[in-house]
Amino acid sequence: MKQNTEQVSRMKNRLLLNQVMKYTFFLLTLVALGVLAVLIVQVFTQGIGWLNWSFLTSKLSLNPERAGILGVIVGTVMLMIVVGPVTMVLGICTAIYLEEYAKKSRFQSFIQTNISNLAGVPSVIFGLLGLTVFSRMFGLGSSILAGGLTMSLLVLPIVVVASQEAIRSVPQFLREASYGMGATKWQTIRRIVLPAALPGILTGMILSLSRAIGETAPLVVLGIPVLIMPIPSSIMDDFTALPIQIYYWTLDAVLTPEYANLAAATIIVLLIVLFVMNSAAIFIRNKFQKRY
Amino acid sequence: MIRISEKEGTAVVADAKREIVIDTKALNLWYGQDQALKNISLQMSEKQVTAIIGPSGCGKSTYIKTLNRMVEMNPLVRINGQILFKQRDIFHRNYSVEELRTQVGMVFQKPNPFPKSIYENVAYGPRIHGIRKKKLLDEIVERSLKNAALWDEVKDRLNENAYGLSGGQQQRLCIARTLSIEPEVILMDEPTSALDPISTLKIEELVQELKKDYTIVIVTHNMQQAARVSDQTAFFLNGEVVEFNDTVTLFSNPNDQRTEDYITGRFG
Amino acid sequence: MIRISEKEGTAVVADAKREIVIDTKALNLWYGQDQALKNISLQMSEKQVTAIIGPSGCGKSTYIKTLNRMVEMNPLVRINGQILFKQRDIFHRNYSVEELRTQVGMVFQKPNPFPKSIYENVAYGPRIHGIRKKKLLDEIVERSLKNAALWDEVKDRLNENAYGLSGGQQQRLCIARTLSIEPEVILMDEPTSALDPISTLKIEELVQELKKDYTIVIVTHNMQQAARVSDQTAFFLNGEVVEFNDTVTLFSNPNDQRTEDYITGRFG
Amino acid sequence: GGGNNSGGNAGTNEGAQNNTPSTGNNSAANSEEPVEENLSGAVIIDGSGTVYPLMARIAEEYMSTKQSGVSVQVGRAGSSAGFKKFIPGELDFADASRPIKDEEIEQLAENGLTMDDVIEIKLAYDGLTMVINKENDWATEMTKDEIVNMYLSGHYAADDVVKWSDIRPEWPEEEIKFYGPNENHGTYEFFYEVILEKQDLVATANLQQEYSTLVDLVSKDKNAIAFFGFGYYVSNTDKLTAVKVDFGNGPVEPSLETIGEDLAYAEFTRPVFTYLNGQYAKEKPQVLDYAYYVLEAAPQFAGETGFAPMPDAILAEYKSQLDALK
Amino acid sequence: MVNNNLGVKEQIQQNLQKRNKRLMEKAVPALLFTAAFISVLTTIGIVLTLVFDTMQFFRHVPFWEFFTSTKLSPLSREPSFGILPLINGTIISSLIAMCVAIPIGLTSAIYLSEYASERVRKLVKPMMEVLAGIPTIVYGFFAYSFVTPLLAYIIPDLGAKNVLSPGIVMGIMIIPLVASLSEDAMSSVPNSMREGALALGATRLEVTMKVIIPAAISGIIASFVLAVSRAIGETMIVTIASGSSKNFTFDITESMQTMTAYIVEFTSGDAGSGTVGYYSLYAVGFTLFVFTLVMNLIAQYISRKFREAY
Ligand SMILES: Nc1ncnc2c1ncn2[C@@H]1O[C@H](COP(=O)(O)OP(=O)(O)OP(=O)(O)O)[C@@H](O)[C@H]1O
Ligand SMILES: Nc1ncnc2c1ncn2[C@@H]1O[C@H](COP(=O)(O)OP(=O)(O)OP(=O)(O)O)[C@@H](O)[C@H]1O
Ligand SMILES: [Mg+2]
Ligand SMILES: [Mg+2]
Ligand SMILES: O=P([O-])([O-])[O-]
Repeated sequence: MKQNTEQVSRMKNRLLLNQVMKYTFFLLTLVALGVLAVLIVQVFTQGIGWLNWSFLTSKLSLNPERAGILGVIVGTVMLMIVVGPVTMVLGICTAIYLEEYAKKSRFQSFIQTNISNLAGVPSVIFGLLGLTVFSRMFGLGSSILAGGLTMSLLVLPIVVVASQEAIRSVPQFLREASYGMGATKWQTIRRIVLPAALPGILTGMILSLSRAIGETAPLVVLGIPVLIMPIPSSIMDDFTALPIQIYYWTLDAVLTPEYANLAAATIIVLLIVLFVMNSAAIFIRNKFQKRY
Repeated sequence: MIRISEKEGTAVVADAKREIVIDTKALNLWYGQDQALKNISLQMSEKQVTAIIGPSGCGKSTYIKTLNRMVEMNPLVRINGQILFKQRDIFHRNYSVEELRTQVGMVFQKPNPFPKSIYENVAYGPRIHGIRKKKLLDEIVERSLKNAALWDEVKDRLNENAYGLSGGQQQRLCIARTLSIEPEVILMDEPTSALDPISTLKIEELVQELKKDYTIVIVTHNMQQAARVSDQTAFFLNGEVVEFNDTVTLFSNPNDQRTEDYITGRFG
Repeated sequence: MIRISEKEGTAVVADAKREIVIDTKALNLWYGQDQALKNISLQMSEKQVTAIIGPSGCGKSTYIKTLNRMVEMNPLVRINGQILFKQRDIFHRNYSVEELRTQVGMVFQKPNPFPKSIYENVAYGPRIHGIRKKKLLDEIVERSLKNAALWDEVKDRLNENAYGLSGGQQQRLCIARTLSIEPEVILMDEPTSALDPISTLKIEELVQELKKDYTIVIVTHNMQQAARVSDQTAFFLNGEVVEFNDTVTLFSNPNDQRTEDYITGRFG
Repeated sequence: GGGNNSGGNAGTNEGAQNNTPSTGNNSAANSEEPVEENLSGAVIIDGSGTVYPLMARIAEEYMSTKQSGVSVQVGRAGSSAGFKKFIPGELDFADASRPIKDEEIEQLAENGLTMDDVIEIKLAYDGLTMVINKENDWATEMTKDEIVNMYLSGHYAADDVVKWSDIRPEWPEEEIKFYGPNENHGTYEFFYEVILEKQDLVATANLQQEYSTLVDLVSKDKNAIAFFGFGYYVSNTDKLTAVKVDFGNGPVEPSLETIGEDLAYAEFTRPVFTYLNGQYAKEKPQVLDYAYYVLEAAPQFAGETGFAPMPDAILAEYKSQLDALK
Repeated sequence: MVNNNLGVKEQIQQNLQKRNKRLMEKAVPALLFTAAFISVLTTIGIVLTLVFDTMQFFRHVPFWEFFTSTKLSPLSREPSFGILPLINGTIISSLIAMCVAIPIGLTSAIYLSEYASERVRKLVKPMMEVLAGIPTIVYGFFAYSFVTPLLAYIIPDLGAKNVLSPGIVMGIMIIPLVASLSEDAMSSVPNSMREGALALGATRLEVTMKVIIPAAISGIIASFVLAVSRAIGETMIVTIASGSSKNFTFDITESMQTMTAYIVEFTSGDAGSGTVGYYSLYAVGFTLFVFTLVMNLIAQYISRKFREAY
């Protein structure tokens, strides 16, 4: 464009504005991360003093000095023992069916829509489903089994979608190679597709478990009692889990201020567990990415 | 084990006494509305190499994939006509595709080993067909790799991942994998087009060797390759067989003007 | 408005009296460790068409993208040497890339209109450069589209989405977009390679017309095209300029054996 | 928490029959039973939020020193909510800060349970406490009538927007924020039925489910006033001020010394209860065992959780009722 | 090279004749179908659960009253069930959340997609993922024990329970969702658009504002709609920090109750029996379900249209 002084000064302004906005965007991005930092610092300063061996290994108590979260941890672990296999089986089977058998059919798009809608249903609604169906209709009460089944349905879409993606990314030529050897469809899926998709599936699995570990609302709706002292020993037992304990302690912190510290200490435990799980997921994802 | 000792003359006149292994009769094939194969009739004889040549899009891959019914993985495909494999109609409902494919093995354009160890790649076929014994599997793996001229290069690293091999080695591994279930026929769809010249040469020598035991159908873009390795050659154009003859005759004295134009590089 | 009335003879002997608009001096460019341009020196004169030819990967695109510093979008790129645009060093820190690019426009291989209306596509440039007046914008849009020989085809549908145009029309739209801000130089990187022959012809005629007002640098794979449209031609090979001469001379009487091999189709 | 079904307990009877020798320590208890079994199963308790701190304290002590295999679950849904679950048999004990009502007894009968099967246990005395914000330095002493009138709908203003200055002109001219437990709670009903004599509460009153929320709200609002059990006040003396109530003989501060049937704070004093489902006590040894323990431990923990203990004579009476269940 | 006879061929032939292989091929799809159907059953379960008890509810409470009354006092002697206070609380808390999430999320997306170097992106994106992975109960604790006191310091009038604090924290929680979906939308605009604009002498900002954002707009809007849906369905943060006042008010410094918090309050209080209050739980749940479903469908529709653009 033909140069003139107006053009030149406009150019300066445009460049300046570009620079200014660039730093504005950057700063606003930092805000989000800043909050993350504040949150972590706040929780750690409040809770770290209460986090010690006896806190991890003793039972719950109303007395904050004596309270420990052994039963809470065991409850969470046992909840995951239910959620893990149930979600894994349902999720992978659904994904295989959608990707390998129902490809492009109407039924597939129906289930697909259904799953993506399910993923958007608020967790508290899953709580109502669990309360009505598992707790009352099946008479499972607020047992680990009832909680686990509710949670499984809640995180099912995550596993299905992740597994579908993993299965889809297995190159077609591997399937062809297997069929070319006279393998049947199921043999091909079981021996070629699933092993190749496994890292992706596992990543999805871990992510879904880490979602389940932190979910609170469905358990609150199921009616987990405030104080449970015995350590659960079977999946039919009543239980309490990390997030629900955080909730109750936060709620009662008004009456017993030390409970806020217990909540913070429990949050640290929860965050560490999640951090380890997510690191594992990232590790798996990077280690096994794109091998063909 | 030096297996490729002397190069034999490749141009063998089609041998009328050999048994016909694959007999294609008036085969038509459509992808949806588009006809990709038109009234194909071809015979392939036992322990002979048949080359299929023709310009891009003429239907070579489609035809070769029809021979082991892989083409049907595309739901749009409609077929009529007949293909007899050792006198049996391959489209007959009593003939399962799995059975057909164990007898008609296939090697693809791009080497496609499984993301498993070299050993497991070769053992895959026998395993899915119910062979469990470790000792027998070991023997099959060794023999197949030897027959694919790969054994010496990999015998010390059988448990390494197949993706660590070079492209040419991977392609020979895929051949070994095909050999492991002892098919009658081996289909090869441009098996060397993704390879460097030296690997190509190795594969060509291997084909020469394999034809002692197997009937081979090879698709190739490369006319020199067709001339070098095959006994008979079919020239495809727009889904039709323009000319089918023994290789020497087809290249030295083509019957059809289009064949001549193609082999002299005037199009394609 | 028929602008392309008569075809002029294209082979014009390089005119020493013309001003040199782009002066490349000893330019080197690396992508990380790989050197893509080696010691390039070239002069492009005012209102002349310079063609750049050479086999794939020789650095044509890299060079032309260096002229408007688009190549620096890749963070791996390192450059040394000098390019003077009308005596100013384009790499000088006081010379903003935005200013450079307003004066050195570019048309890409694949037409890349914005997903907006035809009108908005052409008005985009003037708008960002501060032209707000509707009337002035209307004028600019009409003039640019006329100069790009597109006006008659689109004048009744200026508010329709640009993606409704054919490939050739889209490419002329991109040219109109470039013309809208009245650059000095227009860079074209294989502007016709994604187009059909008729659209290609239209663009070639357009280039002939545009060189009355603009200095043009055009990269092409097609030697006939280079011969038809350009005044000077540079032959690139492996990142080097093998030969640079007026087009008639280069094609009729190449100095370098490699140039001759390339233009006679012996490689590339 | 709600939604616990007692069905889960039934199956645990057999486990309780195992006569493994006791490993529990017999602490302060002078139980009549010579050998203690190792019990298991659950004891489900819900109801009064007022009683909750006492009952939870007892439960914890029971689980940590007596029967570690038994899970005693204590909820705090409120007295009325507790009865709603008790009636269809979802609970072993229903805590309450008011006596059971006739209509609730009728509903019990419809579910096949007469009052003969239900044992009413008075656990302790609670003093209904009016609390205000720490910064509120004017309303620290009020007469009973002032309290009643301010909460009465329509007494000061038709729209129930009451100002402190409406009560005493020298008090600030700022709107009073009324708070209290919601209708799930026995405390609400005690306030409504006994103190307001069944006249309507101001419509502007903000009623909450959780006592902790009430504490929180009053502690942050200078103009707030709320009522709840003495226990929730004593654990928050740093955040709240208790109003001294003048029943005619000068202002009385609620405290363990003044709360009781014959003491100075008597007018705002009420017993708190737990109701035991006698049938479950017969079926489930852990329920009966826990009931004995409650009688033994209630006076022991009443003081520290803000209740005045019941006289021993009354508790002895309950014990004989329990013995009759065997 | 002789076929040393290992009997391989024979074994394979025998194996091919076995019937159980065929059976497997038939049984497996049936089993997989069953599993896939569970997800459908879940949806059916949710809908039936909600619909049944909602119908019970509307036997006692007129439809009209439920959706128009601003008075909600489910436990009074003369209870009234107007859902408007809950819808009001839900919308206001979600709006506050959007005021935080949209500007920050969108600018983060712009920064990451258009400005950031590969290295910065590699650093920031995982941190955003961490932010997205923190359980909501932790955010609830954060809102209650940090943000509310902090805000009370700035706004002395602020109630101990208020809708502002959980709204802001919800917004923070949703930032990663907006950022990552918007970034996806923007980075899927073909690079040739950027080049086209840059070649005209546009600055990065001009490219972003006038080309990239308009081209990616439907993807960006879809991310906003999904974010709203997330905010509407969020439970623990509002339950903890916004209290349970059922007043119909627009004052964000006051306590309000959302639909989700109402469900939690009611299940932890009076879920024991078949009262009207108990059924109101399901009527509110059903309303919530419909709200989020509609949002999700809108988002899906928008982003499907968006995908057709190129
Ligand atoms: N999946 C498909 N769907 C529709 N048409 C197809 C499909 N695959 C191939 N075709 C068409 O069938 C014809 C034959 O294709 P085919 O792949 O067999 O050619 P080819 O001879 O193998 O070519 P090339 O040398 O490029 O591999 C072509 O016209 C092609 O467009
Ligand atoms: N982004 C990049 N990163 C690394 N190397 C690159 C990049 N782009 C191009 N190169 C290398 O630089 C050299 C020149 O590439 P360039 O694209 O300029 O070639 P060209 O002459 O335009 O080829 P073509 O005719 O295929 O477009 C090539 O060797 C190429 O591999
Ligand atoms: Mg092919
Ligand atoms: Mg190029
Ligand atoms: O919780 P309450 O004691 O008031 O029923």
